Amino acid sequence: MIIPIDLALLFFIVVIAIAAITTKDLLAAIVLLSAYSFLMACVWVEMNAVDVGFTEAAIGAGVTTAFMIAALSRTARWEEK
Amino acid sequence: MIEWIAQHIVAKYNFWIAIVIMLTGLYATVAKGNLLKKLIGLTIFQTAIFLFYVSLSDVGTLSGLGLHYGTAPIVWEEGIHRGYMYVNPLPHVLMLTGIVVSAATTAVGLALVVRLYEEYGTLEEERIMEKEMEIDKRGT
Amino acid sequence: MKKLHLLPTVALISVILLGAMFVWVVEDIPAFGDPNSPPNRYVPLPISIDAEGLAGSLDAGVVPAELKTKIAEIGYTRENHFPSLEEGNYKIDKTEEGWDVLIMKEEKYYPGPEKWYFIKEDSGGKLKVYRYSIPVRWQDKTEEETELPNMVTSGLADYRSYDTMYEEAVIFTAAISVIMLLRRREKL
Amino acid sequence: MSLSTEKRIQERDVVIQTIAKLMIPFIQLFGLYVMIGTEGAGGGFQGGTVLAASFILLVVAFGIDKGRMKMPEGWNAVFKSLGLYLYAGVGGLLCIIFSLGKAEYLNYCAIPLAKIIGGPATRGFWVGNIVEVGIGVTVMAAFVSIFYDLVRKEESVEEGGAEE
Amino acid sequence: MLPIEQFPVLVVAISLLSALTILLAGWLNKKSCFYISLATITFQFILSIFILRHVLTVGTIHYWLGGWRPPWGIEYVVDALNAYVLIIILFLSLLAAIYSKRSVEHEIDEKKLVTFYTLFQLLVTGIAGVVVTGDLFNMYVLLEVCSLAAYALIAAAGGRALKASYNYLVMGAIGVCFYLLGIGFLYSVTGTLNMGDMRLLLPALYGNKAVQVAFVFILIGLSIKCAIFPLHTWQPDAYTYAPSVITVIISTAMAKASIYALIRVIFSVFTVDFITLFAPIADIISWVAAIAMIFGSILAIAQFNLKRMLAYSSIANIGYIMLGVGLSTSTTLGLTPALMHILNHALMKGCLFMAACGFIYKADLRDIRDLVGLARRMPYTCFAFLLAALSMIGFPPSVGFVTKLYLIFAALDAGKYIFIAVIFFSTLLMIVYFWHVIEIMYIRVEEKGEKEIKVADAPMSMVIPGLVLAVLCFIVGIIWLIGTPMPLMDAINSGLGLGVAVP
Repeated sequence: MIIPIDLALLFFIVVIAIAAITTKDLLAAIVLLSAYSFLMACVWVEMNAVDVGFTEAAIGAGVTTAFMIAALSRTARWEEK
Repeated sequence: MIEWIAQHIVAKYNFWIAIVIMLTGLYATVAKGNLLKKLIGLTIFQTAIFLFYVSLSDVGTLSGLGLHYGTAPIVWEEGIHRGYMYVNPLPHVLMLTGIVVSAATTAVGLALVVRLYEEYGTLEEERIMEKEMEIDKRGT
Repeated sequence: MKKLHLLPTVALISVILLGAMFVWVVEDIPAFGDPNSPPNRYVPLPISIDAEGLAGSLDAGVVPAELKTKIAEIGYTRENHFPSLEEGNYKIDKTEEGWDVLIMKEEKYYPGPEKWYFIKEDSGGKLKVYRYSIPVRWQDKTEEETELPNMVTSGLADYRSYDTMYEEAVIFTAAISVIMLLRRREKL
Repeated sequence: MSLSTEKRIQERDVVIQTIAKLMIPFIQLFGLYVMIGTEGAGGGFQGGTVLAASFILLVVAFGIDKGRMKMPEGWNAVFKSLGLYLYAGVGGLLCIIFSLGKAEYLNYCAIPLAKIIGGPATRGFWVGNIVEVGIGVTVMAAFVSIFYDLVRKEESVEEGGAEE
Repeated sequence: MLPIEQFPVLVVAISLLSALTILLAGWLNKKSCFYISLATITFQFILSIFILRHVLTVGTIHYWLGGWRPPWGIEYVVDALNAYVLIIILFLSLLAAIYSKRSVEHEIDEKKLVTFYTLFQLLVTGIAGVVVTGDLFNMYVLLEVCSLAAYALIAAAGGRALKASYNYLVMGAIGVCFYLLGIGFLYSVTGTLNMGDMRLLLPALYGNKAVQVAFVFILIGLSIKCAIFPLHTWQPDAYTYAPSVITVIISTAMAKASIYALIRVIFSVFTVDFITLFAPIADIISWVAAIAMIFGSILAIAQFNLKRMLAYSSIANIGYIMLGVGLSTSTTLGLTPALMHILNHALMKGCLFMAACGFIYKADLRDIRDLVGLARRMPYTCFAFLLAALSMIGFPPSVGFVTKLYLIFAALDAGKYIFIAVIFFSTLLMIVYFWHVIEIMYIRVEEKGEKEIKVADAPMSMVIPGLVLAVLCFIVGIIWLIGTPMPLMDAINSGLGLGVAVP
């Protein structure tokens, strides 16, 4: 693994995770979650966990996001408060 | 002190970052009032645990710098001759299972969220509790 | 209502407690990336005896009786369904760092020696005994036993295939749950 | 909201529909490659998810009705069960019954093929093809079914009002 | 005839295959779902009897799945504890399956029947799987199978059940995540996932902080699953609003499976030495259990909804089991009281919930105050309720009495007399709330005239399981008192390294 890349990715992951839970716009939160999952997949590929990275990119960043947006299309987009 | 930092903070930075993400996710899961937000927090929490597991499996971080290089656990004769080491495949296997389980939990949670929205017309926990109280009052 | 205002406080308290727990535990977590840590290669057994005179017998291919009893004391015996060090059951390979003890496998369809224990002389003149961790076995044998190059595939679908089966059951359950919760048609 | 109504679908961009038409066969081919190819990374989960993603793209581009035309839900139920049957039923019971109770559950060495082409090859063949395809089919069908159910809303209108 | 070693895996695998079959068969004919499910669970129950007999006569069953030996692959270990809990769980599931026929027709939309039975069978699969496995990660996966099925089944009732199910989902997911994290810590220091192997490796690492933290995490995670006192918040709602048969199976079989998991991890992986020498866990567990016993009973008194009252009573009873676990390290009785109460509570609470759901089925009576004079209208259901309630209070020679007796013995033996007072006080509270219900049902007279009262009991398929359980409450109580199953208890205790029981 290459440490500078690893650190940069992990830093972005933390930032995106915090952004995803603080934003009031749920659509934005879901897209940020997708980005979070994708960066996580990058970290794992870079840690030589190729299969896990692949699965996370497909399931975490892909399908789960699709599920969440589908569910959001039937509910409310904005968080109160 | 510097030695402690080098041993336990620098060499284990994955663990620290996993903790930070995990606690963020846990906080969101417990404290947020929005039902969908809770699920987002839950996903973050689960992913952080997977990060912890995958970090365990890796070979060739700071402690082995210059001595060992990890390679993906796919048989690769040439790489082994060049001094690469396979990383540990067991946590990968476990986490593949974990990722799919987490996606399944999220899916069931989303289905419940959709049903709750159809039932109560809101995703805020407070509103739902208010409406439940109203129903209770009307009932008695 | 009051309960809901409490929730962020409860969350903060639990987060702080958990954080403190994690900070406390960090000293004993093996360093990440250590190729010799218990999950990755060697599981240390609580055995250490004086190496004097024993190295010779290990070189000759015999595990000393003292070591055998120590290993049996831990519980690695035939009764516990772990291979024991009986005569003719094992053989010893000398490597640069120590001695590999190979034991005949008990799997019905693949008899043959596999790495089990690793004995090493440390700087204090003591013999330390290790057990090889799971991935070592997978890495060594996956080609021979399953002819699959990808260890994750062989681990997922063969060594731990039972997990995978129930994990499919989990996803099946999720799909059926969503059908039950959201689908309103007569047909499936 | 938007995914299910007919009107919106016609208003959608031609570019998206054309690109989706172009991409979907390749995505599916890639999914099958990931599922069955044993050389590199990948396996049943990833392949199944990629296949499911192709159907999700179909729904996103053309709407739920077209998606249901291409992948009916009845098939989904059969596929879901079939994948697990392949894994748990055939794989397991073949092992136990053909060895008359001597072999363990999921011990692929015991299936009759092993006597002809040898144990490791059987394991490799069984794990690499049949088990992975079983996993992939289940995962694909389950994800597609979950997505369809989460997207669809028109059902209650069709049947004349929601139940309850 | 298959060798008996194959049975533990068949118990789980056939259940899974049957769930798939139900889905496909239900497509053709909806009526067949129930019969396939019933046949499968009966078959599983028969297998579990053989397993128990084999374990007691021959010895522990070790089964290597896929033919891979323990640390490399997954192992099933069935000893006396597994077999005992397995038989309880499958017996209760069988009765719940019989009970489900009419109650599901009444409560669940006909369109959802097929998926309901599929999920029901998956729930049984998960529960049985948790009990037979010998691998920590496998237990996680199977816990997820049964939890996911349970979330959906609770939500099947619609309305308020949706919120209850959502809360359960969030709490349950957090609990399972903690469990996973605990396994991660254990794996990081021992490098194995097999329970037997870990038990051998852990003694050298008891001082290791990672092991201690792992213990705490696993304890918290599984406590959420079993609804032990401070982490019980999901439980009353879930039990109250779930469909009847699901309340029955979750409150008996699934709760017992979670408690089994907890006992297995505490005593089989970490062993008695760890919880006595390196952490005062046993005392903490006993005190938490004592608080749960009082707290659950007090809240149960405050309830007007019968199912909710029983749900809080469940919290108190889980407290009884945990008190048995907490005291087990310091008495010669060992785990006997806790193990007894696992069976006893399953019998009593199964019967009580069946009766309570019978009232809802027949007359839509949820409120305790509406039950006036019900004993004349629904005599059999009320009789079952009466027997189980008497048993819960501790009327000799019922099972509740036996539990309390043995807990008092254990507390005396351990020298912790305060818990005797707690048991008495909790019993007193139990008498208050159960007597309240019985008094309304049996003694208070309905205001309507005598003429209007007609005997209209719930259908046979719903009354008989309840009556069977109610009668068993007393028969099993006598069997406990005679001491017939003591060899089984001794086998379990010695298997877990606890004191040998005295009669």
